[in-house]
Amino acid sequence: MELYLYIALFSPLVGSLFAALFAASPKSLIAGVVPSLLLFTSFVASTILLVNILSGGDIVHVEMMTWIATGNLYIPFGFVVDQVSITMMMVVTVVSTVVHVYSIGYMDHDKSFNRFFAWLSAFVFSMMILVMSDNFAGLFIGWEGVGLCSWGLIGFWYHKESATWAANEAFIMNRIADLGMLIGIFLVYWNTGTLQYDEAFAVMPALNSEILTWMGIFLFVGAMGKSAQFPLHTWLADAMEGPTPVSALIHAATMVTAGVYLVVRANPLYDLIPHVGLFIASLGAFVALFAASMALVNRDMKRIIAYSTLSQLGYMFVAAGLGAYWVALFHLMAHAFFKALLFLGAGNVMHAMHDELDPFKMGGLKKPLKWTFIMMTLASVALAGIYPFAGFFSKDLILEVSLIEHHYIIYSVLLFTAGLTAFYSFRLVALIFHGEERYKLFGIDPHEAYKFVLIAMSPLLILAIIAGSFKMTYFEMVTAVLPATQYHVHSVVTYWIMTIGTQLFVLLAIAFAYKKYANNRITVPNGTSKMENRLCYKILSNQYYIPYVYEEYISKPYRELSEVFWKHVDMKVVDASVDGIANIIYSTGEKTRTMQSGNLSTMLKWMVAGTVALLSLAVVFGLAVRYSDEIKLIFSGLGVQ
Amino acid sequence: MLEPVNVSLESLNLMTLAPMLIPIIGALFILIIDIVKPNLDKTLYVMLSLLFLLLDLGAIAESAGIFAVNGTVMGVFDVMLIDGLAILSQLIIVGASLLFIPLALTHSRFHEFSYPEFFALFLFMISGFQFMVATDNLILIFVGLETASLALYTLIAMHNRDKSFEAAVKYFTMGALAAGFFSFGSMVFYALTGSVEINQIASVLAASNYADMGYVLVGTVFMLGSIGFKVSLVPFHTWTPDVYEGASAALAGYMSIVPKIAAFIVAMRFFEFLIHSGVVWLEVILYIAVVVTMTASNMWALVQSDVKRMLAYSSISHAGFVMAAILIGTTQSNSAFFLYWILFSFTNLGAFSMLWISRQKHLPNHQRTDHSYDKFAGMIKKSPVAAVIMGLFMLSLAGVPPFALFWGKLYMISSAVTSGYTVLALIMALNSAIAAYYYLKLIVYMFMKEPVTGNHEHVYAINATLALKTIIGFAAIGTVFALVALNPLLEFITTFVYNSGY
Amino acid sequence: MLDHILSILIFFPALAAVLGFAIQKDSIRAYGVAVATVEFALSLWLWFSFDSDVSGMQFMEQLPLVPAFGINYILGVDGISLFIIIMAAFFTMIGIASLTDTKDEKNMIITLLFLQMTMVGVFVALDAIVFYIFWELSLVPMLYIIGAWGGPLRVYASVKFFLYTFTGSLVMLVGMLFMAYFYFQATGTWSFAILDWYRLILPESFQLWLFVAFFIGFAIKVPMFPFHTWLPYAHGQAPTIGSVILAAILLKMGTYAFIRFSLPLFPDASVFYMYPIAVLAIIMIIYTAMVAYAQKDIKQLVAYSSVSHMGVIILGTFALNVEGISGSVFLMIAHGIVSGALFLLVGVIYDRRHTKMMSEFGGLAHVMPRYATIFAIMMMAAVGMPLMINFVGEFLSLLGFYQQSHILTLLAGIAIIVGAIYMLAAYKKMFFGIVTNEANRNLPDVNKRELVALIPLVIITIWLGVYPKPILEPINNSVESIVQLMHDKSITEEAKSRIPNLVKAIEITRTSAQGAN
Amino acid sequence: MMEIGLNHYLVLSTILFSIGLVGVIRRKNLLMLFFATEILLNSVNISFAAISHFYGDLTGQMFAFFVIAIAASEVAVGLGLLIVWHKRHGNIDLEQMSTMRG
Amino acid sequence: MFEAIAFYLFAFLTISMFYITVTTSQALYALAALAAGMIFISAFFFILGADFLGAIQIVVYSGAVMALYAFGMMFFDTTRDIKEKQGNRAIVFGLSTIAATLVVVIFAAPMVSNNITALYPIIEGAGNTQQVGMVLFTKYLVPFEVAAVMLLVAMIAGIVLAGKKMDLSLTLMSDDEVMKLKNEQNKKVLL
Repeated sequence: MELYLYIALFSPLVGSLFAALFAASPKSLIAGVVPSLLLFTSFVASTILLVNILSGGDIVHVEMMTWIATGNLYIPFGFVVDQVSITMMMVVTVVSTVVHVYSIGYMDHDKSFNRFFAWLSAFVFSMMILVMSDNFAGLFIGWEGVGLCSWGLIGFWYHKESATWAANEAFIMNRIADLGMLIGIFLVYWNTGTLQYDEAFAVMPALNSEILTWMGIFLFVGAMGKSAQFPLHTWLADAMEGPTPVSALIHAATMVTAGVYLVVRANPLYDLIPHVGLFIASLGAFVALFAASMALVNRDMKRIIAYSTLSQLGYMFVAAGLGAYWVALFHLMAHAFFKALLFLGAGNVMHAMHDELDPFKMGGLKKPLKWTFIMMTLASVALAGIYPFAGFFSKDLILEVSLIEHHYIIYSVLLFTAGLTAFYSFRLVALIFHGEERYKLFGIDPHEAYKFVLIAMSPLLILAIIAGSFKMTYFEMVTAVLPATQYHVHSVVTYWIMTIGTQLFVLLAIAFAYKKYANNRITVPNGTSKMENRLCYKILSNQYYIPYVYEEYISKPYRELSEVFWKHVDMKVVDASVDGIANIIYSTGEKTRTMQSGNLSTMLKWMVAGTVALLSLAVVFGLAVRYSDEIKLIFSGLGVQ
Repeated sequence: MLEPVNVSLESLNLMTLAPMLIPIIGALFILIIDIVKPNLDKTLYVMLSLLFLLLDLGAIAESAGIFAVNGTVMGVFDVMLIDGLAILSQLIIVGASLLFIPLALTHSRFHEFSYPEFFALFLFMISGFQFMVATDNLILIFVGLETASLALYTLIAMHNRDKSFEAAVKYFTMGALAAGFFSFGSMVFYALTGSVEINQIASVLAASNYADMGYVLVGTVFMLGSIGFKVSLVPFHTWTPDVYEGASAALAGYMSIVPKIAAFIVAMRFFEFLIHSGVVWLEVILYIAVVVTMTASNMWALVQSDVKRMLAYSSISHAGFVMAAILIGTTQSNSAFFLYWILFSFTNLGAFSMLWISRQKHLPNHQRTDHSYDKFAGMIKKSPVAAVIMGLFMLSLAGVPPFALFWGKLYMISSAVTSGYTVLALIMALNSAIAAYYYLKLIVYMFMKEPVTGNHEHVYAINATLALKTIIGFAAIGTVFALVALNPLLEFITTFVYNSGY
Repeated sequence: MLDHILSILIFFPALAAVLGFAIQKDSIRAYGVAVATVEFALSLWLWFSFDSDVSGMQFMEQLPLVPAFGINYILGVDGISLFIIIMAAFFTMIGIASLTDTKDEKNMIITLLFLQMTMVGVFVALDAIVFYIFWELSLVPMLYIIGAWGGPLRVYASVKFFLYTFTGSLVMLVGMLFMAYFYFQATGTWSFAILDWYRLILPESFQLWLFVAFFIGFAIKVPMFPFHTWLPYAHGQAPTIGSVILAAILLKMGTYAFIRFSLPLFPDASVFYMYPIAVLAIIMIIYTAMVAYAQKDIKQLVAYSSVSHMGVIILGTFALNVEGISGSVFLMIAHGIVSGALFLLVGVIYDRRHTKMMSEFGGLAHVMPRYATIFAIMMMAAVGMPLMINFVGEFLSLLGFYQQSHILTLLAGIAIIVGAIYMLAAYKKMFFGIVTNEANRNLPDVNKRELVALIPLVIITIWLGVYPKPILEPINNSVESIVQLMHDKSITEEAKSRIPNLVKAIEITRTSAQGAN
Repeated sequence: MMEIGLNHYLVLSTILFSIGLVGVIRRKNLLMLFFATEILLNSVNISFAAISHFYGDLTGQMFAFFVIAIAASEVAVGLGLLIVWHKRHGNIDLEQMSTMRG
Repeated sequence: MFEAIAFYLFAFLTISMFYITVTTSQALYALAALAAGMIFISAFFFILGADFLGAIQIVVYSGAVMALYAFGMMFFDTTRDIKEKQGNRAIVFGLSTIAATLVVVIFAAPMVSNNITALYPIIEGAGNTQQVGMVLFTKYLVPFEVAAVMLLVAMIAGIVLAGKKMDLSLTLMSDDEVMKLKNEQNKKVLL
């Protein structure tokens, strides 16, 4: 089995290096095909591992080699394939294989085709390390690795100022969170003496709860960055500057869920500190609503989906925070499928629309983009959580969890958010595919994507539809390592009321969205309509002014402070004081050199003056010695010791 | 009626006189040759002087042997005193003189070397310094000092241009004042103790337990004035830069070493017993003098635009530095003093010789003084070997290891540390840093600037002959490989200093 | 020959430099490369024959220099110094090999060879005076390199560099003399041998003063805030090769000396001054990173980033535990490689455009993709990407210091944020966007000669990031012995508790290692 | 007061020495300056002779003797220097003698 | 009594003479006053029983030194009024006053330890000259000889400086000129 593990882990790396070989040369198809094949290999290996696990095989745990060993610290490159990581592996390999194949089509005309695949496969490799590592340090390697690849992919079109800016923003925001993660890791090490998951978690119950709380908080700070939780969320929307497959893979399906994965992985820790869990859940609920609200009015197709992702991540954190780790993981998986699908669909639309992102400028695309229309609609249905699509099983479960755990506020927030989700999803679908063909105004002639692209997307479509049916199998599998809490509403009646109620609410929202946006009266807004001038619209469309606040009150002051530090502190204080000392010495020399006037008489006077000065000192001293007793007397009289 | 005096020749210990007599004989010899057959070439006199100096060195070695066996020797009615200090300082005096004399063999002709009298006076001067260091009798010190000084004034003036006359007159006048101070100081101590021998003065003062502190201090002030003048302590230093500038570079280098060591020996003999017997005032004053001399002259050296003047101020600073040895007054510090001065003489003579070989008779238009910094700009491009050698001397003077002077500084600062003069040690160290600034300035000019247009390639060696090059090579080797000779040197010095009771 | 390999390592380049004077100007580069390669091979041989399991000094040589004053020529190498020596040889080699056409090439190569002598000397010297000799002597070739081949402010920069460090080391020299004097008082003989000094237990008050004396010398060299201002000038003005060696090797002298002198000689003082120094280190990290962010000149930026990274090294050193010190030693090497590479990279673009202003560039990724890639790799290494060389050191340093103070480590950890900020901003300015400046339109990508220097560095950066063990293990052994020495020597309770006693701790390592297996 | 002791001579000598010093610092004509230095040396001689007398010790007289010799030699050299200077510049004013400064 | 009168008389005379020497603007007056002062000083020597010294004083100073100075004066043509720029009078005045006061004050104080044993005692009955000779040629033989050398040095110095072609400076001539000069005056001039 170890062989499969290594194959699953390293084939993306090989793919990446292979593509990197061609990075500087013009597009060659092979640079895209080979990594895709290798990823498929990885997927196959992962599947074999999954089958092994499902069939009751042992958890595969290998230690490849020592990484860092000094003092008491011992960090190996260790990998574990257990029920949790295999779930993640499957998600990652499936989605990434799809995205790779999709990208061959999507990036067809890009001159940096080869480079794209190098980055993309490198990302998959990092993600695999992240999920397969058996220790915190390995997790951190993957953590940073995905950050790096995310930077490279967001900024892939580096000639675009906005893209590079977004790349840097994403990296730096993640770095802020990574610091928290790093501190969390330090805490783990100094309190447990190891960074291995199993050993560390084994020691944790014996630790002081304050320490555990800090540990939990700092690790979660790490998770917040990667999963773009408030207040570190702004990068995710901006990250949509990257090519769409990237958004699908990284900013929807895999990387952003790493935070959830971390919390799930550290479940023994969070179980010990339920108050932190509650905080996580509350934050998750808040983010779910907060992000959904921003998605309501946005006019950028990808950003809408990104906010939706953010919102769904909030759901996952609610589940994870409330101790329903398997639920979180389940929703993670389901979400990965339909959200990736949604993004890839959006990619098709963009392609067809020559990178136009404003859905108001589209409309009526269902004819030219028939398949895309179908896929996106189904994905949106899944996202909205309509039975029997994947979203229903996972999302409703989270609602149930919050209800059962008696967190009614969270429940109501989530419920409301579910409605919003349905609304904005279908607002998007309606705007893009229904109504008048507004795109014609812009002289665009949209075409459906390549066939193989559509075929490549189909596994995701299937999974988005049927993933819910794996629920029980999945439950049985992961609860081998996760707390096996079954969430059943006690009363059947309540359950049905709840479920049907939710479904109705969601359907209503969808209907409302269609009614409002699927008609022919929609025009491209130009900032004059009444709605656009409403305060709440402005707040929402400006993302609660948070990016503005960050720019004005953090970035700008930082830049200015840096300038001040350099120009005023470093140059004018620190350096100037050093030079000042030198200048004082020099100018003293310059001033006193007049003593050497070259005049003999002056020289003689100096000599005599020197002697006279010495004589005066001698007299003072001589008198002091002679009258030392009297002087002492006077001093003691004055009270001087 | 007076008794007739019977003196046995053995009791006179005439051997103690031999080292001083040799240069006197040599000088007379030169004068006689000149009378018998005038117009002989300077090379003859150079070589004669060298021979006599070598003989002198032999005689000193002889007395060193005697000292090693018998310890301190007094001779000729106890006026002459051969102890470790005398031997070490005479070695330095004669050694430096040996290095100096061949510098007369320049390529260009300079006025002074065309006189045989120059060499005669030079040898007389050496004997004067030797007398100065080999006695503890203030009278002989005074007479020796004046003999040497008068000869030196003349040697400076014989360079025969306006600046050298000016220098000689300045030096002479201030020297006369210093002589007044010396005699006054001696008078005070004579009044106090009825003796003009330093040992005697020390023991009488100790016996009376320094009852007349006031008088002692006044005497010390005047002695300090005159010795301070000789070793150029601030504010008695004012002659130094002008005289060095006025004299020929070779002589200036010589002056930075030999007259000073003679004065230092006197200072060592005179001040150390005072400090050791608890004349706190002197300790304080010397402390101040050392610090001020080091620091102030460093500052002045910084702002110079002429290399020779810079080196003049730098040698003031070095003098201040070693004056600390006398302040500290331990065996280690006194050994450090000799070590420092030996290493310094190599380096400084080397540096001045480098100036000497580049001395032009007529200054080009862009040059305001003989050795302005500009002249050396871009030297590495024109004359790399010379630049590297000059650079080595500068680094050594700055105290960059492992060049010669570093070891002197190291041992000196160590002696300060060992005796608890921590702050002084720090000041000494920091002053080395200031000093590095101006040595570096020359290096910057030589290595980092573009050459001045109009400077010929050979301007840096315009005066060079084999003899001069040999001397410079010798100094350079000494500077670079000082480390090799350090241990025997240190042991030798320490033994001699220790056995002389210092 | 192995008995004297250290002497050979020191004096071979010097001798070669002297002989180099006789070589024709056209052929000097080949000569330089040959000599440096031999030296590098020798240093590799040293590594090969080095016994990683021995924690103490190896290849010791001893020769009396001035026995009367206790100065001996003592050399030795341990895990801490070994790799810096190899790195010095390595950088000299690739430095000479990749040297672009400069005026007075011959002088430059001879100077570099002399510089190499001093660099190796500093790291193998086990006698304080011998150490000091090389320490000071290293200033001279560097002075010349900056001053003769530098930018418009080169004279100011070089003199400032020289005087600043010279001043600091003179104070250190006074400290050394004190130390020797205390040794003399305690034993009756003079000795400047570091290993002798290790045996000396000083009262705390003396330790505090001596620590400060040594600290000034080392801190200026490192350079620590607020003594750092010479560095941007030196780097900004120095030619590429000068910056590379300055950043890669010369700065390491300071941090190396902290580990070689300050910690084992003054364990109690180290504990006493731990917090103030940590605060300085944190100021270094954050403040200089911000200053770096404000830079307009890419080289100045890299220079300030060096200061910032040196802060992490200092912090790791003053963690006073094995993790931290090992980390800081490792980071020395890592930073050497990475900042050396960054300076080489800056040199590449400077050679082409003769400007270092970031505003002059933009969109370079279009015209010089290979260059951009290598730059990106090195930049990511510099910001501490895992599996790259810097991360190991930074992680360990911070991890180590976390034991001493949580909140300070948290502050120091900001390094990873601010470091990313200025690096990414600079990268964006230079490489991203479209080519706006016509002069950049047709720049040639990195050529073979430059690749010769850069590719090995990239390989090392990744290789040691993935598999640091060959270096970390010897370092760890030597550091353990130093930490144990510190623990045994310390006299205050505070120090005893702050500095771990490894006898117990080593057992834990075994159990955890077994558990992991 | 009428009993003349050593101190009287010392004071006298000191007064004369001070006069010499005054001369040294205020004279600008080199020849006159040399006069002042002669006064310095001479004044000390009085003290030497007096001490010698009061202590009954000949050393003082010896010292004075040598001081006279020194003074005489100095005059010779000093005048030689002045003559050379005067030949060149036609004056012996020290104010004219400041080409080297700083 | 006689001693006291003589002391005060000569003290007054020397002080006034020397005062004139340092203050007068007439070089001739100064020279004359100096010579007179020197002679008056010799009176002290006679009073103190240092007959030899007194004689020497008159011979050397009033004779040799003064003659030299007189020659010098003639040479320099300084017989008329000498105008001396006085820079800062305050400094001169201040320095001299402080110096004088300090030293006088100190020396007015009696010496504490007066039990000095003479090393070379003055022997009653022997003539001063005889005694001086005795000490000079035993104990002070070396200084005496060195003094002789010193006088020789002074003489040579005087000759070289004042006499020997110092007005023709080889230092300032270019090498060609020097060679020419040498050829021209080959055997005659010292080169």
